[in-house]
Amino acid sequence: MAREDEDWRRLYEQDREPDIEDSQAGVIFYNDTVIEHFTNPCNVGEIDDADGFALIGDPSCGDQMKLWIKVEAGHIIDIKFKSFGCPGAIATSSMATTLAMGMHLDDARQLTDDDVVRALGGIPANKQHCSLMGISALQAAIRDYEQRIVQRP
Amino acid sequence: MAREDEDWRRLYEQDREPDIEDSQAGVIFYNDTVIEHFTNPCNVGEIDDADGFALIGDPSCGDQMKLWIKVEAGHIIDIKFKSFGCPGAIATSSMATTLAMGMHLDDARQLTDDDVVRALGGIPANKQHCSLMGISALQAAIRDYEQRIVQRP
Amino acid sequence: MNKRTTIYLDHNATTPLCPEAREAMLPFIDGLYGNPSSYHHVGRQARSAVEAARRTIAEIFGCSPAEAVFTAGGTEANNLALRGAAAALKDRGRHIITSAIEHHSVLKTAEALGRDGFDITFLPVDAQGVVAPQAAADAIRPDTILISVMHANNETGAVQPVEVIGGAARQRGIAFHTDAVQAFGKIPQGAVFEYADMVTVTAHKAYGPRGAGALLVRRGTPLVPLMTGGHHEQGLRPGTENVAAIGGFAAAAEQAVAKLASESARIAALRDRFEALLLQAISNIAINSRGAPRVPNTSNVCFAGIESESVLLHLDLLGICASAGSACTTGEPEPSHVLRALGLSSVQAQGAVRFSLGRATTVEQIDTVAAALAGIVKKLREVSSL
Amino acid sequence: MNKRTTIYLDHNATTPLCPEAREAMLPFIDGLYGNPSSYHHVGRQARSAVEAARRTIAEIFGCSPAEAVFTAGGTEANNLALRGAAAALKDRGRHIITSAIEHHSVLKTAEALGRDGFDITFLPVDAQGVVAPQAAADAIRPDTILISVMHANNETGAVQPVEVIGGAARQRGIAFHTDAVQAFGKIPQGAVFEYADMVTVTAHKAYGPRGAGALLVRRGTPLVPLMTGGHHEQGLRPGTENVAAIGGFAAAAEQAVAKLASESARIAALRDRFEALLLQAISNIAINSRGAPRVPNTSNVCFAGIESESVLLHLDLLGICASAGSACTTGEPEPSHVLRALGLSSVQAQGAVRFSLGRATTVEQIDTVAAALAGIVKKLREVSSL
Ligand SMILES: Cc1ncc(COP(=O)(O)O)c(C=O)c1O
Ligand SMILES: Cc1ncc(COP(=O)(O)O)c(C=O)c1O
Repeated sequence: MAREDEDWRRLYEQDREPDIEDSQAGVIFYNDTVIEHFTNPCNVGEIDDADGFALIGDPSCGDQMKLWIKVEAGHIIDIKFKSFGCPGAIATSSMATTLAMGMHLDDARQLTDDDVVRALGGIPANKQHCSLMGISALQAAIRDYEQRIVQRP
Repeated sequence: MAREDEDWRRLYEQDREPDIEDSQAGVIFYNDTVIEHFTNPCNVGEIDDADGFALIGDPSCGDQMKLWIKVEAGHIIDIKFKSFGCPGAIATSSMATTLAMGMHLDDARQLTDDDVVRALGGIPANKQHCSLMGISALQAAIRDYEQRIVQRP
Repeated sequence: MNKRTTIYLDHNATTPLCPEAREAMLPFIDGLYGNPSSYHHVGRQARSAVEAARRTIAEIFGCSPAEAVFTAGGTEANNLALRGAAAALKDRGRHIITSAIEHHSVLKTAEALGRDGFDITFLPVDAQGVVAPQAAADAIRPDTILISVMHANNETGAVQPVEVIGGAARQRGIAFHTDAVQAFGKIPQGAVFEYADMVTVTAHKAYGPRGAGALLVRRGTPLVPLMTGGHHEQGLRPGTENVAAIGGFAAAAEQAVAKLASESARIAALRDRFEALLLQAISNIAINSRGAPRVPNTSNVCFAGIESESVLLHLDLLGICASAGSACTTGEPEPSHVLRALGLSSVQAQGAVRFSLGRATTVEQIDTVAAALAGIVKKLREVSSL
Repeated sequence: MNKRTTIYLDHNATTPLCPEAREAMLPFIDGLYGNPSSYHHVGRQARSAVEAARRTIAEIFGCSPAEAVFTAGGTEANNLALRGAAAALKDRGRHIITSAIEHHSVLKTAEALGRDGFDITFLPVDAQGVVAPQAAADAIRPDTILISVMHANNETGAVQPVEVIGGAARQRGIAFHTDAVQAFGKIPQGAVFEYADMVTVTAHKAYGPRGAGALLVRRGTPLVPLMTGGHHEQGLRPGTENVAAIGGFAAAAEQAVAKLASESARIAALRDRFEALLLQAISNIAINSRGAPRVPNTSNVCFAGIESESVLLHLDLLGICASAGSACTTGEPEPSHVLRALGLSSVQAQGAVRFSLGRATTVEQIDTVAAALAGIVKKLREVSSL
């Protein structure tokens, strides 16, 4: 959203009607919600003074994700991520953070990859594993936050 | 030629131009001379009081030929054949008998399958063996004639 | 009638493309050139077309789309079925059963497997060209891994008892393949996996294009691919898909099924008329497999005392297309293995001509051909030394 | 520019049909439906077309028509070459040499032969993706029966020293096969049998149709057919010929050769402009095989820190067609075996995108794509955790 001024972005604004008939109009694999979260992911960035952090995935196997949370009064008041990976990985990361934003930790702990997939309106079968990443990172960041509290002097 | 009155023959008289373009116009395998000798073979028939006769070929292997000659003063004054076989066999039989008709036996003995093929303007490679038949039958019939003379009391 | 018009009675060799198949193909010739494996929209259009065609074929045969493997044609599908099942099952046994009247793409493949250490039983046929189901059942051994019997014979049109043979195979846990190339679109086939594990079809014998065929493979049938490469066609057939041909195949197949009932009745009537005319006008002829259940379009006629190429050339000069034995054997004088299996002598088999009717065949054509044949046979018999 | 127009930079996956090929095909779709094996005039027309196409292909490659075997495509031709030669020569030896960067239709076939008792050497490549001829020569053993090295790589465009490797093979009496699918029409090939015994080409990578390819087989090269059936294609490839596709193949091949010099200069200039623009606008990129001789149309770019599918989707949303690694691997996350062979890490290889230019590519398209990429890469790097 912040980059709508950029030159190359203008290309997206063109009428998307394809010049040759494409019954599937646009992309077969991903639905419009996924595409939107991929092209304009929410909560991208880092939190310098994060209360919880997680790094998951292995880039040599295809994807990696970093996730930061800021917690106040048991609520996730800020959440940011960075992701190396396929469109599925980016979109699910975006959606996972969107769902978690503002949640009480007790509720956030209940979030599953199914919630992410459902919120996205489904993702292709061969991309299901991506949906795990956002949630795994979220849970790991929450655990990290909890551990830091325990360790606090 | 004798059967030009027949119904089915009339079909041949139609303009032969094919309704779909055929660069090879007509038949690829056989040239017009071969086709002519096949559709209107010369010297078909039998000679009741023949001076020489030959039966060659094996119908179970694809062709068989019978050939009769009538000889006077060392000349072949009549020759007739019957043939079971492919168009190549029929056409070469027709041409072999045409060439031999009226010939002195000394000359007829010199006729080869090459002469038949040349007279026909060539025949397809996989039909070369057919061209042998007419000549083999002719030579066999001449031998039969000679043998009968020797055996004559 | 001032111009020679073609009378095409060789539909078992190949068929013209039906308009529906043409329409389905043209977009993929004109603009939709994508590779179905590509990621982008041009590729996806191609993939959509291939998957739509797969669903059509699957629906026609009552199987699931994943069970339809597109190939380049019938020969490849037959090779995949036989070689693939043999390779997959060789540790379970080495005995394969097929029939003596198979198309060369099955027969020669079975012979090749025979040279590679498999033991092949070629089931005989009766005088009508039909395999006895009991013979098939009796041939089964503990080490039998595969039975392949065609649905309809390409030369005689005789329909084989594939349901019964397939049933016996299934009961014994033996894979059953049927080459349905000549049956498809001519006789109803129903849910083929009820009796077969693998079924071969090809587009160009059913008014579809050259370049597409399919092996229908029932889920769980052990099969090693013939070729290796990309992951196309469920891993069973690599290579960039021939999208246009596959689309044309599906369109033609839909038409073939839709027209089957009306066309087979119409064509059977023409075929019967043709045979009645011949029997009436020409002495000493025999119609092969006339006593067998036959596909409606095929008439295989033996003209005693004459050789088939001479008949074919006379016919061809009149614009009439027919064939001797199967189309594949042109150039070879060897008489049809199918007719020999029926018990015909070599000389008899050499006098056999196959007429295979199709959608464009008319009563007038039938009458013209019958009249022409009467004259041709008379003429050739006058020349004949037999 | 109110409508998304497709920019197709995926010509190594497949190409649109050129008008000449279309024209050559249409008669065989519309009316000339004959089976080339048939006896009659309808069949002969088809046979004439196939034989004319065979002469065209033979002339282009400087071989005799009998040495051109039509197949359904490149995958089949590669399988025929490798499996066929291995089967024919297995009693002479069991060692086969190929390279680590072959197309899957060679690589997986070599692996399959490896499982079937052959011993396979996969030659490495240098950092530019080129096989060292000396490595090939050194790998030769007394029991080496076949060497297969591609002419140009499909992912990087790197041209391999096939003349030198082929020369070494011939000197030692070893059969040499080259997969020239990506070289044909892009670089001059001359008389291929001067260095190779078998050469694979496919129509659809050179503006011809899907459904036709060829294996050129030098007279005397021992080869067992992959499939059995009729006596088509000199006994090396049975099945009713795909006449339309074969005719289209020949027409496209003629054009490809006629246009080669002018088009390769034009396309190389566009490719160079493209790469210069990218290098200027985007930091941390690497152009693979840039230091190797390359076919003129291929540019394989690694964008550090981002994953290729994300680039492809962004491009696709803009109507731009490119690919990641080879088209065949879509759906599999495994990084390209070719780029790994160049020494790239798995992470680097995952950031590689292939742009393959073609006849319709324009300067404007190149500039649009370069600008789009600058934006896409910037955006994805902002998201990237690396
Ligand atoms: C019974 C049968 N099986 C298989 C084939 C081979 O099919 P294709 O020509 O598509 O390879 C044919 C036709 O030639 C056939 O008649
Ligand atoms: C180098 C190379 N060889 C072989 C092939 C396979 O060709 P086809 O798609 O015609 O089977 C391809 C393309 O996919 C290729 O790029």
